[in-house]
Amino acid sequence: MTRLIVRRVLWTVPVILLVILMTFVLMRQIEGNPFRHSERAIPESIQQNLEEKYGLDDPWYVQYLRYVKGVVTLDLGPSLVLRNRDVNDIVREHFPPSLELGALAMAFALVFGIPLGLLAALRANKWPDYTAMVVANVGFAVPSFLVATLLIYFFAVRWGDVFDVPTSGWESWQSKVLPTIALGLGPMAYFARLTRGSVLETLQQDYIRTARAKGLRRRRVVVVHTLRNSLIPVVTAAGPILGFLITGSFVIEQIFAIPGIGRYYVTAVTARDYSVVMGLTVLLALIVIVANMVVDILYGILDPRTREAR
Amino acid sequence: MSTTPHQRRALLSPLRLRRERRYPELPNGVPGEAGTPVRASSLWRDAWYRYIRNRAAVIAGVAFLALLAYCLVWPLVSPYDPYEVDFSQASESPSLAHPFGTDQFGRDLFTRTALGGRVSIGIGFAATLVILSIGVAYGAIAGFLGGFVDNTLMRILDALYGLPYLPFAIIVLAIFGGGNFWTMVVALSIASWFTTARIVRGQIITLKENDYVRAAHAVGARWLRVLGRHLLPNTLGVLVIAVFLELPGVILGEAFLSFIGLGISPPDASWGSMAQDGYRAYRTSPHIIIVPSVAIAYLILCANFIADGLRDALDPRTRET
Amino acid sequence: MRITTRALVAAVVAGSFAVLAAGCGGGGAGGDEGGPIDQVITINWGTEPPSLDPGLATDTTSADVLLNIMDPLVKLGDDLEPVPNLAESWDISEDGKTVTFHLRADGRWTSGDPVTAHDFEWSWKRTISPDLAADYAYQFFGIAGASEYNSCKSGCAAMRDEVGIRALDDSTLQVTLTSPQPWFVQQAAHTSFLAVHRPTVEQFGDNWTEPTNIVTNGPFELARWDHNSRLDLVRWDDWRDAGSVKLERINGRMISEGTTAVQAFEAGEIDMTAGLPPEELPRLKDTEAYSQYPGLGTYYYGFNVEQITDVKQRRAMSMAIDRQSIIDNIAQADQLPATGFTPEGMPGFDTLNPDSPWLPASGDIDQAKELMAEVANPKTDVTLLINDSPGHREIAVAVQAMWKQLGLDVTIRQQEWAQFLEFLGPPPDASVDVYRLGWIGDYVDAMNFLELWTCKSGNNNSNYCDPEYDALVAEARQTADNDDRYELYGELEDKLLGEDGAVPITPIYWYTYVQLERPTIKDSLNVNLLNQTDYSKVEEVEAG
Amino acid sequence: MSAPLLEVRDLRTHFFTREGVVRAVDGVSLSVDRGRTLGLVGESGCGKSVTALSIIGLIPKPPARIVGGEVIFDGRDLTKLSERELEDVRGERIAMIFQDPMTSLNPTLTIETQLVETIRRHNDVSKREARRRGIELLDEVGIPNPDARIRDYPHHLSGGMRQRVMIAIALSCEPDLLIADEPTTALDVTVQAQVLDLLDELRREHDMAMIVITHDMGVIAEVADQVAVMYAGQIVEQASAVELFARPEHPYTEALLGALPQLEDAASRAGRLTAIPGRPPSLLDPPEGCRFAARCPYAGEPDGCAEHPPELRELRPGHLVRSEHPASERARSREGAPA
Repeated sequence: MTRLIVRRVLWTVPVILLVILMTFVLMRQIEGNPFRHSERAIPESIQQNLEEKYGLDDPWYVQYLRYVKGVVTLDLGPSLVLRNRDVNDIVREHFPPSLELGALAMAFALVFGIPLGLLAALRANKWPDYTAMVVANVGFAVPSFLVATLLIYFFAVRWGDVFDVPTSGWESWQSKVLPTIALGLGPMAYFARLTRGSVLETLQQDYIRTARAKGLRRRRVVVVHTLRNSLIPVVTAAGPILGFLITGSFVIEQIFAIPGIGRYYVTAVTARDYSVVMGLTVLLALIVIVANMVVDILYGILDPRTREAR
Repeated sequence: MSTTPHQRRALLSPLRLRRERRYPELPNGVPGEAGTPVRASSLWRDAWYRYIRNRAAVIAGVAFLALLAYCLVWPLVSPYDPYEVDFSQASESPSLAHPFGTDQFGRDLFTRTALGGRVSIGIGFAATLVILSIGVAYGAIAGFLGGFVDNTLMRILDALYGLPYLPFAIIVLAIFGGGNFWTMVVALSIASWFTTARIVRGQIITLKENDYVRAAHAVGARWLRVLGRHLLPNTLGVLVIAVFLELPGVILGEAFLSFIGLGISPPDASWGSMAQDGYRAYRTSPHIIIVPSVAIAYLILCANFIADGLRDALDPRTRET
Repeated sequence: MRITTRALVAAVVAGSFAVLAAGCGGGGAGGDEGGPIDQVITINWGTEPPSLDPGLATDTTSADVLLNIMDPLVKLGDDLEPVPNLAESWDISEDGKTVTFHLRADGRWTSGDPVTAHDFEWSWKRTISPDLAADYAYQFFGIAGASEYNSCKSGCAAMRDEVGIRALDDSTLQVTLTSPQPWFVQQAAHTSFLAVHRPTVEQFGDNWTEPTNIVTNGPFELARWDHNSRLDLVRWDDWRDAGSVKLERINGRMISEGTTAVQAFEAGEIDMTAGLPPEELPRLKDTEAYSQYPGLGTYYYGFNVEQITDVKQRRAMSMAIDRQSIIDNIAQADQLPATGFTPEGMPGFDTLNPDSPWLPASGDIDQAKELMAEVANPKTDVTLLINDSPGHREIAVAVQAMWKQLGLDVTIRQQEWAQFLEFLGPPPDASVDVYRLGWIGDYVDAMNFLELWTCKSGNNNSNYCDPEYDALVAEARQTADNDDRYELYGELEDKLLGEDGAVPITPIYWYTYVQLERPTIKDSLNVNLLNQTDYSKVEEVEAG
Repeated sequence: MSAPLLEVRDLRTHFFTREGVVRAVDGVSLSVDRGRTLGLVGESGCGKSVTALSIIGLIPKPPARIVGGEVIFDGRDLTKLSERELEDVRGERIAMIFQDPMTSLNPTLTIETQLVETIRRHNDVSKREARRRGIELLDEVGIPNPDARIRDYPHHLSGGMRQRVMIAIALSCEPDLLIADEPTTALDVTVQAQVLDLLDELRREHDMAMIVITHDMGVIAEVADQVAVMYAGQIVEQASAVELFARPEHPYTEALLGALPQLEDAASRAGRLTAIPGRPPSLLDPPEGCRFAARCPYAGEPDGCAEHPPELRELRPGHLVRSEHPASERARSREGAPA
């Protein structure tokens, strides 16, 4: 297990370099000027001053090495667009809300999705199953921007006095309710379906029959024998979803005016803020790698067979 | 080998909804199990029979074909010009003349939804096919060459597995300066093939160990022939399922990108860009956002149930029992 | 803390029907519980201000904040004329090339230091310096020696001393210009011309604008700045004229999505917001909260004259556009259909406006078709370049349909902003036939608009180049007398859009600014033509 | 004669599927005396496992349902018990072990957990005590080094060892009846005999009754006192093992025995039962008459087998058969009318 983790950590290094290179190459293909934000032209001399200041006049390999060095030394450099800010500042300020939103949405998805799926599986092909699966399928299929829009309209605007949730922002706990639901509904539906399928499959396993033949109480059969084994595919799917929730929530962040990293990423790409895009992409890759590692560890805990196999 | 088999299974089973239970030593005559009189039919015919027994999958399949027919045929016969601007009819609610209402320009949404569907579904399938092609190539190379190459390629995938594709899609769209059909396809597939590559590679490895492949190899068949004759055809089932599993993600991705304004250029529209149009007007004309959103949901539901049906019909593990 | 309940109580106490009629809460967040009017309002800045460093700020959001936390030399009056502020008076030399500001003695920094002419000299030269690499250094290029210093490679220190900005003593600031620039005093109202606190900047470097570090000298202080989320201002009670400032606190949110902002307003979370989506305007127009201000800006389509070479085709295309329909059905904010390039409200407008025959408000499709028929080799496949922000797409679709009637097959090419700017040039990419742009005044003189179309202008994206036009612009620059200059501007407008004009552009409409304002503050709010709000004059009052 | 420990009367378990009703168990009656072993034999799909699962109420519901009959165990009809009452019977009074030890143990839990939970479910003992008993049991079923092995996960053990663990779990509460469903089928040939010996030995030591379900006549010969032969959801012949092997009556039993290789020859095992030509009928829509008629070499027009299902009748005391053509009658008729 420890060896596995060490190996994964070591593999992180070339992969991060690869991600930096990938992003660097991609970003260099983009036309556009990070210093020109409006239709107003920038005089040649000023453009030169700016390029010199940020080293954009250096050869590409010098710039690449500078980025790599920046990542290694955890100093991602200054933003080209927000003139008084470092990428580190931006990450520090915008990452926590995204992380929190992603974590809340994930928690919402798991806390509601797994029981819903379990309920559906244990009452397979009866009305609780059908109800749960209608909820899950609709939740999965309806785009989150519509969900967000409807939630805001009904709960914050139309019945705002009753529900006491604000339309936007990320400060009070009330303000976090609607974004969490809007973002978490899709994954919740996904987990519900995943859990249902997985539980149904586990229930057919011979060892479940054994457990029942031993006279174990139904609760124990479900909780200890069925659920635990059924969670393995759920955990496997949870890693990438967490990555997606933390980084891919730009639509939700936009609609709810949440100062998060996803919303900022789009702005940075649009504004050609190379250093910010680079920094955020690396951060994103790191999150995914860490999430995958956590999944592997959880996986090892849930399934002892994989523990020694590696 | 780390986590592959289970993760592979997780990827294939999330949407598993209706699957016949495997009965303990099944009595003769229980459908689809040992003891059923052997039909001398091919894998695909067998799969077809399994598929049409799945009511939800059949309904979804029919619904999907109906959607395709609507998108392809309706714009040809529609009485309305989908591009003609007529402000006197702007933002009308659904009525008999305009079942889905009209948009801000007075264009018939029933016709434009069909056009948008062509674009969305087209982008969806094209991107899915690109994803599968890259994934198959990568996975096949890794699974087939094995050893050091496999190890390196897979460690990279292990790390990138689950990397959200949308940020890269945004960069790609910025490179192209905006969206049109093909730039959307590239954007949506550039960082989405990791999962497929893993599935294919796992499938190839499993099949490589199979007796008949070994046998074919033992009697001196060349690898290329083994690959073409045995491995890929057997992976095909998994890939067909993967098409419908990938499709919802791609369709939603297209919708999100369009929603933040990186969609395809007007006057063409996709469902995502139509939803973006509708979002800002939702208070006065809610139908403009609801129509394309529901269309997206409809397509995703169809794809899900079709994927479920296909998997139950084609999943080799079901077949083995 | 939620405000709805208390605000409703407050509204009832004040006997106000309006708040209830608006169907939402009201009043501001925060403040004391006592009176019905707490002088605390919550506004929407729209976006994160990219920089609160006057030397580096280039955008309207930063300007909105800066103009309320800093003390400019002059402010702009109702007719955009310069009004004394920190400078109690100024002299302009006979030749118009030297401007001398006389500063008040009671200007103070929040650190306690007095605000002096030396602060301005240092600040302006800092902005001009190549080290800072400020985008808006060019705002100073009308000052003698400024552009030389900005592009210096060596001997910069000496060149710095050559720049025509000099503090003669603590209260006298002398500026030497390269030419007479009658608009210079107005220009000094721009954020680039604010002073910064030298010791603070030197101590904290790039981070001097953070709330814990910043030293300001205006009516409000920066109380809180959570990036991309909140920026709050509080009244600075030691400001030289603090007694006249009514508002105690301005809580500022940053909601960039218009739909979200409208929802927040209707839910009573904010008291004021701009950036309303045009689609919402028909519904909002009837509410009491809706207000609308004329703006000093022009929304226009530009032709690439090297692609659409025949002036008749350009005139035909210009005439085919039904501006009023675009305003009524798409833009929806009662913008004015443009009759020239320089917008209404600009000093001298009556003299300079060409009342262009090529810009009929509701279009003239018949005459446009006639003109089109005369075109020898019309370019019928037209590429229209727009950027992908909301609003432009809709107008482009409408124009596309209008031009279709001329037999033109228009392809709309939508690009995201930075890429779009690359394609615009100048010179514009050869694939671009028509593009959309807008121009909003930096300072209050038609020169700011008309100099765009000189041959070497960095904003001339039309490939239009007429030496006579350039000569007229040069002449206007040297003309200190307003009336004479306005005549020259009229000639320039004619060259563009007059009877014999080259029509390198076809203006669509002149901007208006629309926003939602809580009726309790509406009457005292004022947004000037440059879209600036002076919160030191805003007061929360009972709704009428 | 005392009442049998278990008596199954006319048990009918049907599967209600979309295609129709599958009569997996269609009127099975059998009984097991205390301390004795009943062998239940038949080819795959004949319903013998479903019979066993019906007894302890583990059939998959839906689609299966017991539609008729009684399962009298120690004086109580198990089909009438609630799920909770059944849970008390299972494991404690009736234990069951399954065919595939590789899949019958939960792969994610240690042997200890799976043993201890069973012991503590039915006995009020401390964890420590349960663990001690668990180790004893492992020792008893012949697992070497039991205090170390108990901490292992199933995948650490070989198939034979796992089946021993299954047996240990089954024995943990000293059941009165042990149902062993194909207990040796999935094991290596060399291990099969050991496991069978172990089962038989333990049965004697613990004075249990046992139902051994198998398709392997060799297994029956080794352990069974009584034998019931099942075909297509019904019992076709029942007798003591000695009697059955000496004088099989039903043509199907004859065929089974005829196909029995002389020696324990694993290689031919797979082909053993299919040596009878034809296939068993679908239970979805079983033939009205004798279910074996289609494969019966003696069935002919005049006997009416195709129309009238034969009843289970007692040819000799303790020897029941369901056929119009039992061997002894055939012999008599051959004597009467030589060919």
